[in-house]
Amino acid sequence: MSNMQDTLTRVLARHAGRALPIRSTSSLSADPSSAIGIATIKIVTEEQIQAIAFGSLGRAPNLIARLDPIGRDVTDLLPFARFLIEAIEHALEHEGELRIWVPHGETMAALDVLGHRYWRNQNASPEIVRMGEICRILAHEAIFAGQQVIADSAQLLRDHAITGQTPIEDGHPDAMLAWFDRAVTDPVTEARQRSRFPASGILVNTPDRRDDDRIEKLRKEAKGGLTAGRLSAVQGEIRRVLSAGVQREWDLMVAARAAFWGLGLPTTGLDTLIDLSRKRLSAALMQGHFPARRADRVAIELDELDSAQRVTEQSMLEADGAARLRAKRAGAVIAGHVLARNQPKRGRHPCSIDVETDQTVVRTRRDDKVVVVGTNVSGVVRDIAVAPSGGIRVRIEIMNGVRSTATLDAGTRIEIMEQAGAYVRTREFSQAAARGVWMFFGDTPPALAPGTWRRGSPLAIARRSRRP
Amino acid sequence: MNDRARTSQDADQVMDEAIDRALHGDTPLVIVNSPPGAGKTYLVECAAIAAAVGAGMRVICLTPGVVQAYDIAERLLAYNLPRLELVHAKHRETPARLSGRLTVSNGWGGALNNGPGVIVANAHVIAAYRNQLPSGSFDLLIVDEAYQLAANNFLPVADLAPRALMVGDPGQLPPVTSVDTSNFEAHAHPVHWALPTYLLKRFPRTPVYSLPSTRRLLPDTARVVQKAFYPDLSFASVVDPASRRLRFDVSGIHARLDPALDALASGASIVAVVLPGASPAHEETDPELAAVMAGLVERILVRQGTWVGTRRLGQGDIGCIDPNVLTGGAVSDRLRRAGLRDVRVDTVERWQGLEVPIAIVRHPLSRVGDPEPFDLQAGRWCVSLSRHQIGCIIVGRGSVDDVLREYVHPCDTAAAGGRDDVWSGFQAHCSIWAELQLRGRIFRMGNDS
Amino acid sequence: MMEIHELRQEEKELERRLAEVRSQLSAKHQAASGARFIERRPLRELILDTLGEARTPLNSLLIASVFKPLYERDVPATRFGTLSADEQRSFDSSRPRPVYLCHCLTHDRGQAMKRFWARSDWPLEDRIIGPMTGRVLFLKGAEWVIQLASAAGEGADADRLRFVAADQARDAGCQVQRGNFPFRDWITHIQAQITRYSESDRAVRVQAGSELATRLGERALLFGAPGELTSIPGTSKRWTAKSS
Amino acid sequence: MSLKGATALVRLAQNPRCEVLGAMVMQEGPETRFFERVVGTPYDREYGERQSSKRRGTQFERNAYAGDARLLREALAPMVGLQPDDIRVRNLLDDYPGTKDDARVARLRITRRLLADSLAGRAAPHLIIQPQLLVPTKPGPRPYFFIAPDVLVWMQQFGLYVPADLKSFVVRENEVSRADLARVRLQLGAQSLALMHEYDHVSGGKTVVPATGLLIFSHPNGLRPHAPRTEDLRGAREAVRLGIEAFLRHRRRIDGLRAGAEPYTVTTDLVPHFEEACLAQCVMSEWCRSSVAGRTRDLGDSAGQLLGNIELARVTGLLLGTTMAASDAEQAIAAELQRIANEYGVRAA
Repeated sequence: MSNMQDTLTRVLARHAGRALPIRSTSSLSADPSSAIGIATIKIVTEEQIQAIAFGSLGRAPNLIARLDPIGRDVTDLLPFARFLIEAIEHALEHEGELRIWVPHGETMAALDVLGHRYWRNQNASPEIVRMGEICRILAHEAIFAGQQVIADSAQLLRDHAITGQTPIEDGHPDAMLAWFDRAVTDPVTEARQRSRFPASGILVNTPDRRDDDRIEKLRKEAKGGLTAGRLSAVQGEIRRVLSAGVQREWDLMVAARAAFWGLGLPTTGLDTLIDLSRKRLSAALMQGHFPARRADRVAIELDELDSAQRVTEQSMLEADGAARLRAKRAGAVIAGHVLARNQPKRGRHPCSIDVETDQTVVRTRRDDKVVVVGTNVSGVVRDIAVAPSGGIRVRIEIMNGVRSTATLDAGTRIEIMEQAGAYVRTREFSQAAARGVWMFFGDTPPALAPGTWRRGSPLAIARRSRRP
Repeated sequence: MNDRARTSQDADQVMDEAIDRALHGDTPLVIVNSPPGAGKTYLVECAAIAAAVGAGMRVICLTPGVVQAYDIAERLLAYNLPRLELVHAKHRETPARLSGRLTVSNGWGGALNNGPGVIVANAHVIAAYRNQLPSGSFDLLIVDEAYQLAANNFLPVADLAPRALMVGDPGQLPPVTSVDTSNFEAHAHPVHWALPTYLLKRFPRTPVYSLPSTRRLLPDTARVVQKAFYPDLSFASVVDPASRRLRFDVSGIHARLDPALDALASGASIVAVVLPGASPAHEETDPELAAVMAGLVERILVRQGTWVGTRRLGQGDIGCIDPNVLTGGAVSDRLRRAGLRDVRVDTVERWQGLEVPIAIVRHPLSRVGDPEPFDLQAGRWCVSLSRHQIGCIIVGRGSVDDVLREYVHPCDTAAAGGRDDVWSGFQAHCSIWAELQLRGRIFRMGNDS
Repeated sequence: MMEIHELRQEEKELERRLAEVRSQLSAKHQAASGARFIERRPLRELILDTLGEARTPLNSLLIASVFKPLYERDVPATRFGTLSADEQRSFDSSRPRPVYLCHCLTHDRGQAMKRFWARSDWPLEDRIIGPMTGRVLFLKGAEWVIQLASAAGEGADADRLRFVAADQARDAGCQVQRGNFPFRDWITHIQAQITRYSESDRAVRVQAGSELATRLGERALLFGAPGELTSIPGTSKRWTAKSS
Repeated sequence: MSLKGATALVRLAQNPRCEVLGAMVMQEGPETRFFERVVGTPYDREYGERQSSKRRGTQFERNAYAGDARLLREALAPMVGLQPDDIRVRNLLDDYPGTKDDARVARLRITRRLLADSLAGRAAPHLIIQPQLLVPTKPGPRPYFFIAPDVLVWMQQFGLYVPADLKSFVVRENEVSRADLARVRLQLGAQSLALMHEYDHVSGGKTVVPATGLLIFSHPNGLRPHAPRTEDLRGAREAVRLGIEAFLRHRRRIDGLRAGAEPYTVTTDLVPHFEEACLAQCVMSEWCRSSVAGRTRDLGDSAGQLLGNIELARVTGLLLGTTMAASDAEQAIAAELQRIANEYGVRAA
């Protein structure tokens, strides 16, 4: 979306007093029945989780308020660990089907840090270690474009709708929600009011509500020698403040999820992404998490990220007319009509079609692989020329779908876009690692036996070899 | 011997030494850094010939993209080689300029690489057939345009030969990646980096040769480009300005466009034409600016621009470089309507590695609002300003001055531990613009457009 | 050479024993007369005694951290500042004291390192800070605290002392596991590090000591040479942020 | 928290055009006090560092400096080019503890001496902990800013010291939020600029200080330093320099207006420069925002730049057809607005 379109849509949203959807389809598939939610409260900068809300959606969450989140004793996390392990086992039994809703990206960051702390911790119980590993796997999955496991409710709202406030204000999920709430008559004022309190997985700490500083003080007090009565009062107060804080985060997530589904965007055309996401997750859960450290692992991860990106873009363009319209303006999609079908034997190879478009900008080049949107037809661009009409004429050799006459017949209006190359070179990179290629895996370059030094000027040799 | 001749001789000496070391030295890797138009491909040709013909080696020349492979193959056709083979992907068709002139294989074929000779291919296709190619299948591996090849794309083929020669231009666009790589920026293996950059980080003592001269850019341009984009690579032009003179047989009458063209004819190899104000915010393109770019092409042709002693300039001798597909589209559209369909209009990425007598370049800062990292990237601007053999005309908006004056660097444009290329780009922009202003090379158009 | 080495070993062992005895004494002393007696003793005396027991200059942060378990006394950081000023006043007064609390001095200019405390009755070279002395003093301080902890009996204060010792051991790079106090291993590790630096460090201090003794007066040798004037903002007129 | 030292320079560098910010920097005392005196109501949003993060920051520094900075020596050994055991450390808080100006001046004196020793080839520490530097802005009120990097690290690559800052926030791989990165780089930029000044002071302008600094983040496991990140500070140092120049301009104007009164008294006569980013970092943002109320800039920087900060009513007038387009641009905007309105089912009238 261009800056100008973004701006004008904001003007319109301000005028309409509500958020406006900017996509015609959802980038997230429908929730499976097993969908769960997680919300956290961390200690600022510490990143240590001090409260967690978790559970199935549509029910009250289970809450854990941690009295000593910095301490080594993590038995208080066991209920969460067991819940997570159970959810993962269910996913493994159902081909990786898993959907975890979180209020925002900060929750995933906090879970990832939790993972870092316990996934290799030999002093922790096996359940806590497994929890740590699962957290790392989930956080890793969340970085893939188009992934269908983690539903970051704030990000989903930002990706699918625009409000009548500044983009930076859209960063505050609660403020953004004011633009989705029909009951709010003045979303501008309401959003600014809501933004007083953070909505990023931390406690409120405004002059009128210093929850964070209070917890800090109470924890200090609890460490000193208190009478049993006073100690339990202090601990009760800590639990109360933390529970209220994490419940607020949970409620935020539930409201954002409702607002997102409330947009009523169709969830079709996401099968490839669902499949990719499930495969990645199942593989990681079964094989374990291995952060990319060696060159080959980094290369594989880059390929995985890149192919996820390509497949996601293709799926989005195929599914979303509004996005296709924008891509057409930039030449990434060619919309035109079939001028002629060159196919000596109907329904057989060889087959090529000439497509003419009135677009003046097309990005595809000779020998690019392309697909016809909404069909199984794919081919290779063989020629691009200026049409007498002033538009552009593209010749495509059809590789797949030569029988789709309905698509290939002259006069048919079609849309063409580049085919996503989504190949991950796992084998190539792993084999290179096995061979221990020195440039990437060695510490020093091998010394070679010098050949005959200066056996005449290479340039002179080349000159002599030039054809007359 | 004058300075030009001396620099040229130095360049030959550097090439000889670099190739000799790559072919016969005791180090498995040699890197050659080259400024624009320094004869990279010539060096690659000579290395391949010297290895195959002089040393009886099996050579493979790898390029980042297939088009570059076609270009090298075509250049090598000019030599007597025991064997010259081209490998490209299964779905590709051989370009007419190569068809029937050499052995072409769609994918790897068993009959290839038999005895001394040269195979040319792009890195991806060879990687796909790596299982059919044991380590050491070749004696020498040459990588052309090595700075455009990301290290990860080289990983599968890195041990095809015991010796490697990598040639590239460190000042141009880095390899394109569609994903966020900030997490790998401070990694021990940033394999998304340009291949030589990655290898030099790992093995800083790798022998690096620098070509000292450009055979494409005139001294006038070379000075400006070297200062702005190559602080660590000193080079000079060996071009005799007399051999690159531009003459217009029809004198100028167009008060707004012709003065810039006349400046080119008088020996200024890089000038700017500036429209007043800023690009229209409400449009995705800048029609006025597109009209000026197309207008300049027309004027060059109408005024019968001639490369003195070489030829009258035709449509193929003029190229339009636009960083943005959309705005470039507006220029193509104008040109098409003017019946100038053979003038190439393309993005900077696609112009990389090419040259053209006259380049007409849209200034990337002719935009509304604060500049984006994309607009400021040094490599992109460097490529734009180093394609021309005779003259470069930058077309921009008056708002460029404001953008450069008002710019507040956000300091968040590089990942933690990364080099701030956006800042380098901003400095390069300032340097180029200041230089043009200083030399009176900026031709400002009035408001009557 | 062997003989010197053996003598050093013996000296170390005796020091360790002495520290043990002293700490047992102070523990018994507390048990007998209660903390209130110590509470009544002026801070300067307690610090002088502590330095006497440690036989090495101590950093005020370390002193504060051991005073809580040893004497049940919190010493705020600012208190050390006033202590220094009091000590200098008393030196300037007409009634001299047999021993003063003083600061360590930098080896090159003899200026006070205010956080490092020493006794005036120690040889000058023992109060000088050379380029590596900071590390040596940290290690010696850590060794002393660990010795104290190893000799301490039971009870809350002894526990606290053990935790302070564990912190010191961790800071010195020893392996520290929760609830585990391998004092001997820690001390061996730390002594090995001290040996690494002590000879060259001592040479620098002895050399600096003899030079400073000729350059500085008695007062400066205890509380540091006066610092020269500093120009604020201190820029030369030609300086602009653009320069260099 | 008042706008002092590097914090003030960072803020000026981020929004050099804001005169209100200039007045806040000139004014002694906390920003919230400034807000309250200008606006007349208490500041009701979160402000300043939380106790929890202060505690963490202090603990991180304590861990890093403990044992003669053992963890720092280990982390920085590759930059210094020595084994951790051979690295010399000097913690200036041991020389002269305290945060008052006399302590700062004393540490400044020692820092200058150590820089001179290092340049003269005398044995100087490789790590100077808690050094003191300054950036002059004399003559005038606030004639200098005290700048205190956490550490000065002697880097073998340059044979000079560069500033290093400890940041206790957790970094897992290399993910640091863009806002945090910008802020900490500008802090380092201010420190590098101050170091330039001090080197200039001791070497008479002969030393070229590299635009490089080191960031030391916290490891996810425990408060241990992560591998230091070497930061390219060319842009940050220039941004801070421009911020200082802007401050000098603002100071001249404010001094001219206030005639000896406190800077806050002339705030209403000053020109604010409201940007989206202000909402995330300045106590005066909502007050300054009133200067663009009802205008396109109220919808963000991009809106202001693209639509020229005209009145929102005019833009919606174009949509509703109640305002006649005065230019081709407005005509195009009206058409596009109506197209989007139809697309999203927003009733134009």
